[in-house]
Amino acid sequence: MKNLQALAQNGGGDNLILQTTIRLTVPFIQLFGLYVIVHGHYSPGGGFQGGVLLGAAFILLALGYDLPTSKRFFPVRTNAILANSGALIFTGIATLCALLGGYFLDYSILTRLIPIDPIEWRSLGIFFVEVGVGLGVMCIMLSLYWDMASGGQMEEGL
Amino acid sequence: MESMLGVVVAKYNYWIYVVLMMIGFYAMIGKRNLVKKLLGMNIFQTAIILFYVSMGAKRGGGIPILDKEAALAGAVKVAEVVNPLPHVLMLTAIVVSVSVTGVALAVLQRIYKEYGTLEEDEILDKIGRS
Amino acid sequence: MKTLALLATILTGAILLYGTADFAPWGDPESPPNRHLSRYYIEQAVKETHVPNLVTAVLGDYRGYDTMFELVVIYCAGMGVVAVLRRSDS
Amino acid sequence: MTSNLPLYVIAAPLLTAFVVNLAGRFWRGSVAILSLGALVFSTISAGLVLQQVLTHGTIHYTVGGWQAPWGIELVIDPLAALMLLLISVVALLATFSALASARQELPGREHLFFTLYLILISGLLGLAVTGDAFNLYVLLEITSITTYCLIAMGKGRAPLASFNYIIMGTIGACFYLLGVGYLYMLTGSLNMADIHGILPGMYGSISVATAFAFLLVGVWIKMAFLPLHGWLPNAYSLAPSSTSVLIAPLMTKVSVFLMIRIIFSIFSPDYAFFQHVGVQHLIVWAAALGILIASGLALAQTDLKRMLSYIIVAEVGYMVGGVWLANTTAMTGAILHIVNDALMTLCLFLAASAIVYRLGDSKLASMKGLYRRMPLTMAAFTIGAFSMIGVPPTAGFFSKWYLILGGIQAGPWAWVYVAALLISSLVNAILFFRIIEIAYFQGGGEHGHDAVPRQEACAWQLSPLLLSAVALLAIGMAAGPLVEHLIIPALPAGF
Repeated sequence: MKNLQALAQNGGGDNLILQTTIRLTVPFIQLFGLYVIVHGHYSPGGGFQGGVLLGAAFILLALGYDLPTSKRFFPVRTNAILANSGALIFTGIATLCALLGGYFLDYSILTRLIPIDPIEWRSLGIFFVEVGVGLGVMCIMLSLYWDMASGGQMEEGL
Repeated sequence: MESMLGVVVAKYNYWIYVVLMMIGFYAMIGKRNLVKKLLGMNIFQTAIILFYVSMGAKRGGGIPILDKEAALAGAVKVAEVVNPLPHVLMLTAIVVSVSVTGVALAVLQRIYKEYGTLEEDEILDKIGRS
Repeated sequence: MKTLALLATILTGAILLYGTADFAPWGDPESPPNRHLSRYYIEQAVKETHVPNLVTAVLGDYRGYDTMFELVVIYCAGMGVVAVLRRSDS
Repeated sequence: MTSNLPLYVIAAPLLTAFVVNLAGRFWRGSVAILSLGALVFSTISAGLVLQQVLTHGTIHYTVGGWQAPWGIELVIDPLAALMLLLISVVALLATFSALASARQELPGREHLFFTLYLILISGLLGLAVTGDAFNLYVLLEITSITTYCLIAMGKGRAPLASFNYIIMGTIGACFYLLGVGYLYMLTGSLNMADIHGILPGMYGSISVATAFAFLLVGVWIKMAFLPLHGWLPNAYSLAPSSTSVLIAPLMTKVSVFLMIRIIFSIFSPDYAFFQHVGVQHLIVWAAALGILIASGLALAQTDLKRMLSYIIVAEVGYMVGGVWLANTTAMTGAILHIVNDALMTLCLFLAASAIVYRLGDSKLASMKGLYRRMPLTMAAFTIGAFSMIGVPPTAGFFSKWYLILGGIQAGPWAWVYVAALLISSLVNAILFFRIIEIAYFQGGGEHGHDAVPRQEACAWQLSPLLLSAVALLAIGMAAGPLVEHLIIPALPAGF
């Protein structure tokens, strides 16, 4: 008992069971997150829900281990760049539609790039957009957790 | 009296949402603790989400995910599918509410660093003294 | 202060409840929201977008403009929290 | 197939915001180039859109190619186009100053600041053109969230002011959302024009009245109409100066515009103004009371930015009252006052920002001898102040003139509003002459002219300030043609 308290005080009170469980479940959570994004056309799901799941996987890492570990798996700079690219994918596709001569966000005009059925392009356009949303939401969720848990210091989490 | 009861039963969803919303609204304007205000805000927004989702309900309606072949053939019965629009709107509203909560929590952390407390009265005391 | 807040709350709630007088009862398939726009979405959305999940179809295409700003909202929250809290951002 | 120009106006700052965030991490200089480039593009496009709208009539833009009630529609009528141009011009001018202040106040966080700043501008531009009730809510929240963050980036009490704003702002937005929900429940539609078409059949309904009330209260909280103004003075005066130069001129004016949109595009003037005359009178009287109280509170302030914030609250009363007087003259005055007030507030806040940049604070007491220290800044400040008072050659005089004429035209019940307007002008005169007295006659006298070295604000802050002052004079000189060619066509239909 004394030993455990000393461990906890030194910050070494890591829980082996917890960490192993997280290590095992994180890949499956990520896989499920990807499934939710990709399968949003046919089942409940979509970019936001899947993005939150992907973000939760990294947050779980930060909770079970510590904040630096999650930063090692997902560096801060990569996070910021991916969050911006997620937002840029959405707005970029929207603007691309306008630049190609259609309306803003009119995915069917993208047939001028790759000639497939315009209605199929609508379905595909929604998919691309959802990927952008998922990317953005994942990064923002993790970034929100980092800042909240460490009070902006980014050194140690909860 | 009976008719009053009938009205309440026919529209009980509105009663539930209004009561929930009043709880949140009171917490937002009546409580003196900043975190409680924030929680009240969340209850308020949840009540509105409840209101919207209950608008799209249909007796005997199923989920708004159709069979693609049937839908392309025009064989979908409108009465059997609930209204998808409120769900779409509330997805947006949920995200907005999450964002506002996030920003508010960050601001609260700044306030706590500045004053060492989240009780409004104590903060006002400290401002008044300085 | 607390009494005032309570009064304001009860007043708002009463107005909101009173305002539901002309609403259709719960779950009525013929209420205006279930009749006007939603009928078009249910009948046409799959034909026009080839997406069986109506919520995704409306979210991503018919109301894609909203969804774009929705992503921007959460992006703002993320960047805003970094701007407000984080000191060591390089 | 209409051109995509109106959407490029909104999309340019939005796309640039993300690029600024990425590029600003690697090279600080890119922030200024990119933001200014995007805003110049928006301003030019907005000018072209206005010209197009004035010659060819209202543009209906369907986003995604979906027809009106099914998809989201942007409606660019002359008033919306005017707002587009006004917002982009004010934002462009404010950005010059914000670039300089941000470098001083928020070193190392400029790229984050300007990301939020550009998204805020994009949201305001979007608010001006949207024709969809729910889309308006989303954009309202975008402008709110960015504003919360931009205010909370300040020092000291700024986060507390920001938190109060978060609570009030969320109540406002939620009330608006409730109003939209009630309308959706009654009509089953979210498109403003569609709702406008369905509603007349049920104008007697209590539910419609409830929806109208909640929409209005929601927008009133956002614009700090007097009993609901509690959050504004702290938020605007404690925010970093780089923030307040943008939000002070634009937020309240855009909210007034939204009120006009709600009254005219969702409901109809007949319903809003004339169905219950008592309500109309009550709101005008509330506006008058608001003007008086806010002017009185402004008198009690000892800080320049705080004083200006209370003047903004008073100006909101001018515009709300002007709209609810419900005659053409007052409406002309209200719309002209939206334009003028945005420029006047911009001019005054730019001057305040330049003063803070040099002096470190904006207390009235520390402004002694400022005319010798910063002559050009104070000259521009004086023009802004004269315009705020309503001295004839400046822009402010003409909008007040129209508002007072409208008040007289409305009938004897509106005399309170006219009186409040005149008294508030008098109070403004006292306020600004007090500052001019401190800055011109006090201090530096006993040491001779060389005691205070001449120390003008930097060129980044001075040039937009002088430009806005010149704009105030120019609008004043050209008020007649301006009203005839721009404001009268911009009056909402049905009037």
